[in-house]
Amino acid sequence: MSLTLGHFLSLGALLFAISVIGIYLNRKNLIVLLMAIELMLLAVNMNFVAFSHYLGDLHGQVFVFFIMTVAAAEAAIGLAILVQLFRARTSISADELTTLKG
Amino acid sequence: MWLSLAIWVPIVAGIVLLPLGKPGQENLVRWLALIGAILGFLVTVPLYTGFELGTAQMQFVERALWISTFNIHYHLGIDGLSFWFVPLTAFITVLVVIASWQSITERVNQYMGAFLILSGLMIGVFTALDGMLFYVFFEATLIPMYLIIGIWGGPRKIYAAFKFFLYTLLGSLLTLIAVIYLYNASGGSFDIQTWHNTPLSMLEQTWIFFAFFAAFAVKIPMWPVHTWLPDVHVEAPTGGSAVLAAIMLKLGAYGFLRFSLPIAPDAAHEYAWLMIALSLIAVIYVGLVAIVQEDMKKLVAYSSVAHMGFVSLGFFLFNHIGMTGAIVQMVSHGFVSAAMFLAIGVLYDRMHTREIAAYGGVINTMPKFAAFALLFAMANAGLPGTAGFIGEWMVIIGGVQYSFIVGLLAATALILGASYSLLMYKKVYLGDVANDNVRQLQDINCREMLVLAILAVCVIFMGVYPKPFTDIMDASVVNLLAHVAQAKLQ
Amino acid sequence: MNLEEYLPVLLFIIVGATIGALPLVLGWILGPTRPDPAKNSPYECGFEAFDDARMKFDVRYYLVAILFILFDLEIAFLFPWAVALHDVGLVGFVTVLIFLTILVVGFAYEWAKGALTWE
Amino acid sequence: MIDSFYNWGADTLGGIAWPVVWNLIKIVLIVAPLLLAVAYLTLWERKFLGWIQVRYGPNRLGPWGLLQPMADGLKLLTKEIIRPTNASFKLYLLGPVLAITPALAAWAVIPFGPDMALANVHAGVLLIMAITSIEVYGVIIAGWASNSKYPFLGAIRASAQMISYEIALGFCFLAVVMVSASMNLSDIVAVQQVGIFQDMGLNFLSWNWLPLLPLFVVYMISVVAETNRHPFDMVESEAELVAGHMVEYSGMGFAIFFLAEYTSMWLVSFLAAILFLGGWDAPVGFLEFIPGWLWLGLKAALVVTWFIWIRGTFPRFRYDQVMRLGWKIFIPLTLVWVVVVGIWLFSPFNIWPQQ
Amino acid sequence: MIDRYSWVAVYPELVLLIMGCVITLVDLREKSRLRSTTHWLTLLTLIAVAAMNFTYAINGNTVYGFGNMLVVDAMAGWLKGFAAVTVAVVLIYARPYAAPRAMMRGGELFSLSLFALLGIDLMISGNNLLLLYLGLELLTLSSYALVALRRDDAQATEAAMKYFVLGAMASGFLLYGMSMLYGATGSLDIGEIFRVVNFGLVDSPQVLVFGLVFIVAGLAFKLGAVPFHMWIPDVYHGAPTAITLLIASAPKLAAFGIIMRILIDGLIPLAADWQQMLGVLAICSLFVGNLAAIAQHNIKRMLAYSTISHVGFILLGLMSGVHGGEFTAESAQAAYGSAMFYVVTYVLTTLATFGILLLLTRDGFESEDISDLAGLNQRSPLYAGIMALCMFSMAGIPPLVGFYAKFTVLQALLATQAPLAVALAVFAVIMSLIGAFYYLRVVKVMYFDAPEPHPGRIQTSWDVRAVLTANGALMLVLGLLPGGLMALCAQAILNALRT
Repeated sequence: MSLTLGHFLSLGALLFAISVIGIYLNRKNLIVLLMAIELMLLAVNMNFVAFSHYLGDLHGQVFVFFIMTVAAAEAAIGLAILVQLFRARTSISADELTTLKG
Repeated sequence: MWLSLAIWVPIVAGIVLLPLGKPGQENLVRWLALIGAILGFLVTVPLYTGFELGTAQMQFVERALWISTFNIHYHLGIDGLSFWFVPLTAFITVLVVIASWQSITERVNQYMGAFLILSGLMIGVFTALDGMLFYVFFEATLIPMYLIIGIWGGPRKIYAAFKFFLYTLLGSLLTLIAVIYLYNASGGSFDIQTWHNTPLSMLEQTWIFFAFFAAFAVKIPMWPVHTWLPDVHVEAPTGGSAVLAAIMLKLGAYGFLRFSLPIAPDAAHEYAWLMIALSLIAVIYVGLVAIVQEDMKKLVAYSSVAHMGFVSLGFFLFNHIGMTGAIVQMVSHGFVSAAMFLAIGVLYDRMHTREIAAYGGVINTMPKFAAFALLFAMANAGLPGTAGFIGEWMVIIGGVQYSFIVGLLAATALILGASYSLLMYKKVYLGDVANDNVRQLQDINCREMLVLAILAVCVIFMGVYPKPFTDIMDASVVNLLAHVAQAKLQ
Repeated sequence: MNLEEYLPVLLFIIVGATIGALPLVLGWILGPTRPDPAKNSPYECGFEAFDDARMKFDVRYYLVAILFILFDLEIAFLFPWAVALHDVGLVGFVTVLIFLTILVVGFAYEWAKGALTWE
Repeated sequence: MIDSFYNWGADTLGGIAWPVVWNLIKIVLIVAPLLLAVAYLTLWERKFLGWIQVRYGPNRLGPWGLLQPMADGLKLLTKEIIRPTNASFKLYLLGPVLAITPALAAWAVIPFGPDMALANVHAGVLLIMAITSIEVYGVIIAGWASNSKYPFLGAIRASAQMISYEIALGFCFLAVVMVSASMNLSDIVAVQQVGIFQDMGLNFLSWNWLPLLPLFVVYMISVVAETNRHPFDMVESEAELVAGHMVEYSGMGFAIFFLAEYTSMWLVSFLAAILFLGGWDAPVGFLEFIPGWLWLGLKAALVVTWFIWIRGTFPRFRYDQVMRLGWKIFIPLTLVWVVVVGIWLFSPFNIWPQQ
Repeated sequence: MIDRYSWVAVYPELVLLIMGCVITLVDLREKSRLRSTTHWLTLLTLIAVAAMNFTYAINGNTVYGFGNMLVVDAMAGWLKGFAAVTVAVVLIYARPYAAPRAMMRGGELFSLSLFALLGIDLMISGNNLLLLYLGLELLTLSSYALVALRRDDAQATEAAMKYFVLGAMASGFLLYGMSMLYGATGSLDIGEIFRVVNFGLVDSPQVLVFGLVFIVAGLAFKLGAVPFHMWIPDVYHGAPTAITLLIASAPKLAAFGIIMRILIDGLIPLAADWQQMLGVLAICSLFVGNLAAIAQHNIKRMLAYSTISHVGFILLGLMSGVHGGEFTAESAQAAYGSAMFYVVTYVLTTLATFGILLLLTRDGFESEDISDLAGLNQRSPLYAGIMALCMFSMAGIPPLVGFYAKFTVLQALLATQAPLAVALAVFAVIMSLIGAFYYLRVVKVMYFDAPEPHPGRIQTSWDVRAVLTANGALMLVLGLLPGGLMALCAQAILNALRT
């Protein structure tokens, strides 16, 4: 059995789907939300690496490095906002983000 | 050059007034406004003296590139169709400034400024020969009018202001699409005269005709879409009502002349029956409605709708006398309706009510005023010898030429007009003094006398000697009818 | 895709986990099981534990965590560059110097803001 | 002989199963000595500390106390595994497993000689960094799952400290990779065996520790902090936090944390030997007849002894001092030295081989 | 590899980067409450950057730098220049608001704004998916932090959280699309992607279209088009007003830029596909934006929905470039030029609108309810006048600049002569009629309603007053003479496409 591009793309799609579903279904914990977002980026990374390998073109892997860095920065800011939110609300439940209503 | 001056002198004067909002500057503002308005009127005089009779060509043409990307020009000019509205607008503005001298005490600078700017914009509508320029002026008039109604209006001013704005905006947005469509169809030109000669299929003409109809019929206003007018008139301040009735309604009618008929002549012929029917409904049905009104302004408003019905009727008869009559009616209605509203304003300033029932026997306490009021009521009813008669009479003749039934139905308007105008006059002015409020009324002062007298002179002059008016429009009307008679289908 | 090289690593992880888990199981079997409430309560220097121990803690730990994520990623970023240093040449080196300068600006900013100070 | 065994296995078990079995065999060959070394490291530590403090250390069980580790293991094995009432039990059990798994798994890429690595991957250094980072999870999960104040505080402290020093460590690795132009550990050793001093037979002078001396020093100190060893053992500072994240653990749970700690010590010692001390290279040319793996072991043992030595010598740091050292001294220092190394590489004085 | 021209191409960005770092560090020494040094230094930087960009734009040369990683053409020059000016104006308006609200305890407001602008520049100039992505992230990450700048404000923090989650998700979508695009075309370079797609060298068009869907979704998220608009109202509402202004203005230019680069420069051969998507987005945006805005009491929320409706118009412009498979310079110029004109004028109007709102805030009082504007005409006719100009402009009433924006877009739409174009145009104008209602309501409140009994005095410093007045006047001046800006936009687009 050899691994084909399709396998990697399927895995990427699966991870992506999981993360999107995670973002939409999770109402309890914002940390999980952050994790879902990271997972989403990882799914993209999976795609890029797979494409890069099968295309024989390194740019995709370079892109992955940048995505990882950006993901780190994103996580840093996300956590910072989360901490700030927790101090204001003493809760990190997504359900309780309700003060902004039309 | 004169046309530009006619547009920009009042606008600049209005803008100059805007910063003068400090308490204590009211009188300065009033005098400056008067000077501005008179200047604005004076610059229209050379138009009359320099106007060349007997040609349908555009005169006093100015043309400069304005927006190069879309080939839009600052293109002005007048012909016989549009000529009279330029001095009329400037003239009514002067009267409004004088009439509002004392009745407006708050934010005088904004009030006067709005009127002056409005005046310039309306002159722009009448003189624009570029579709986009026309549209810009046409739409821009909404802003000052909206503010005039909303700030200085009556108790339900907000409702009225919104209704006015949104009703007219809806129509004109559809027009915008038609204008853009014409731009593309004519191969990239916004020139109205080019559009006149752009061949269009029947389907296109129909759509364009109704798109323009949406804007202009609302503005005139024609029968089913007229409902905004009474509300707005009732709530608007006196000056606003006067300008609205005297000039703004003509914007719509003028639009028919300049756009609908020459650009979509085949559709205009095709749907003439509809237009005539709607006009007749306006004349008869709305006339009947006017009779039962208890509010003087509302009554005059409905009568305006009925009179404007004559105008639209005259257009779609497609004969010379009907068309001329319609344009004469536009001008005369400008004088008469302004006079009616200003007269009501005189009473309102004293009694702060417009209920007919609150008055009675005013002639006893305000004899001079009652005399003027009688003249205007007669003009409104269309009695011979007044301005109101000429236009209606010509349209009825045209109607008879078109079809006897149409003429007959149109003629009923004379009866209806007499009923509501004179009934109102009877209830308000004649008889015994109705109550103490009326007893304490003071007769008109010099300023009011001046305004009413000027209008009275105009009304009588036009009624007795309409030839100068018809002479100027004659060549253009002939030309327009000839143009409309030619099919431009591809 | 040539992943055979990594098979031993995977196996080693499994073995490592087993070596971690097996003694636990063995200890479970071999050791006595005599639970008693005092023994099983959280250790608190002899005091009764009176509330949940998952309390708020100093925000600086978060700060360290966040800074760590950033710096660690920058290092990961530099590894491929370090390997290819000869290939990318002076241009690559100067580019990374610029990159590091920006990093240092951030670092200096943190420092001056007192984010690195534990009193 | 090995080849014939390999062929026999490949024939009998087939293409998929045999590499697994073969590698398992190799893993056992690594892990078994390793665990033995860990066991005797505890004994060596106690002995050596004893000598430093002029006492004997364990000396009852067997000659020189050689059976002591066995006895300790046996005892811990038969102790009760406490199940704290408030703990999240599954995570509580996961903690020690997560602590030891990476400490062991990282050995997969350690080369014991030329071509003597289980997995000779290209990105060896990166892999080591990645795997060892996971150790933090063991600590923090243990502390959190215990649901008790001391473990919690200890775990947070430990993780903050570990990640802080990881950055400095990363820069040290980075510099080594820069000069070696490879992340493969065997290559890194190979590059150290080239140079003027090597030609002169003074191998130990051509190793990385000399040109990268500041980084070597930072590495040696950072790994102490990284493994939470004294004098950086704020985590379990007995006076304040009793035993840190391990407070609630008993019996084998506790033992595994210990195992993990000592395995890590060996790991970082081997790494020190490979990255900075020339790996299996003999220090001087004429000693090259001694097998390389022996040299490697010897160097690692020296480093480990150094761990114990400083434990016996230095007083414990305060926590703020620990963090200050990591963030305000080591990180800037390593950052600067990385730049210096880069400039050096591009200068005419470059001493490393050009590919 | 890096030639002289490459460096010339990024001079403005280099200045931004260096000054961003310098200002970050300089601010550490700044102790005054109003951060004067930092403020003026930032403004100086922005003016310099704007001037440089405008110079490039006027020169009109197209330069590709760093191995085609980025491109500087006239469009990029103008957009970047406008963005720099926008940020400068935002900072001028923001300072009196930010100072008493503890938003200037550190200099982050300034340095983050600069970095956000850097991101915007990259989004506009990027010619490579990687660079575009980095620009996007630089902008959004700075924006998240800016929204959360008021640490003590629970509402702002909540807004930041929502912004973050949805924004990160949008990035994820965009990235996923980019990965597909990369997989299908084998390149990250926009020009190369164009070549591959144009010459039909793609092995699996399904992957390409699949990726396109995600890219459009991601871009729609960033632009705030329905159904990806959820973050806009909450963020506009919750963020401190000064920051709302920042994220409502300059990033729109960037969003336009990135759409130009990816969809038009790169994927124009697929226009038939993405134009349909944009069309649906536009219809939804117009519908939802206008209807939802009516129900709002909070003016920031109302403006948020109004933004959504304006985005609908921008999308209408963007979807009109190719019709019947024909792509000519004229059609492109009309369509994308109109969209650019719309964006630029919208930003101009937004600046003045929020400028007024910022002006009306006082210590401890946020002017957020529409009723807070009551009787503004009596309190200050000038500011009421400017606000009225803004509202009429957004409603699309001539002779204000907003009208020409709508006009150009409708023109481009009708010029396509697509079967549904007229219907779409009618729909759009009816929706903007509904839109006129809520703008008029603001005017009504300002002009027709009486002010509250004791309104606070409106205090302004000279710089705010001057810029605000100029801003309002510009709306009118551009309304009277829009030709220059229109020609500029058309020319910029032409220049961008010629290459």
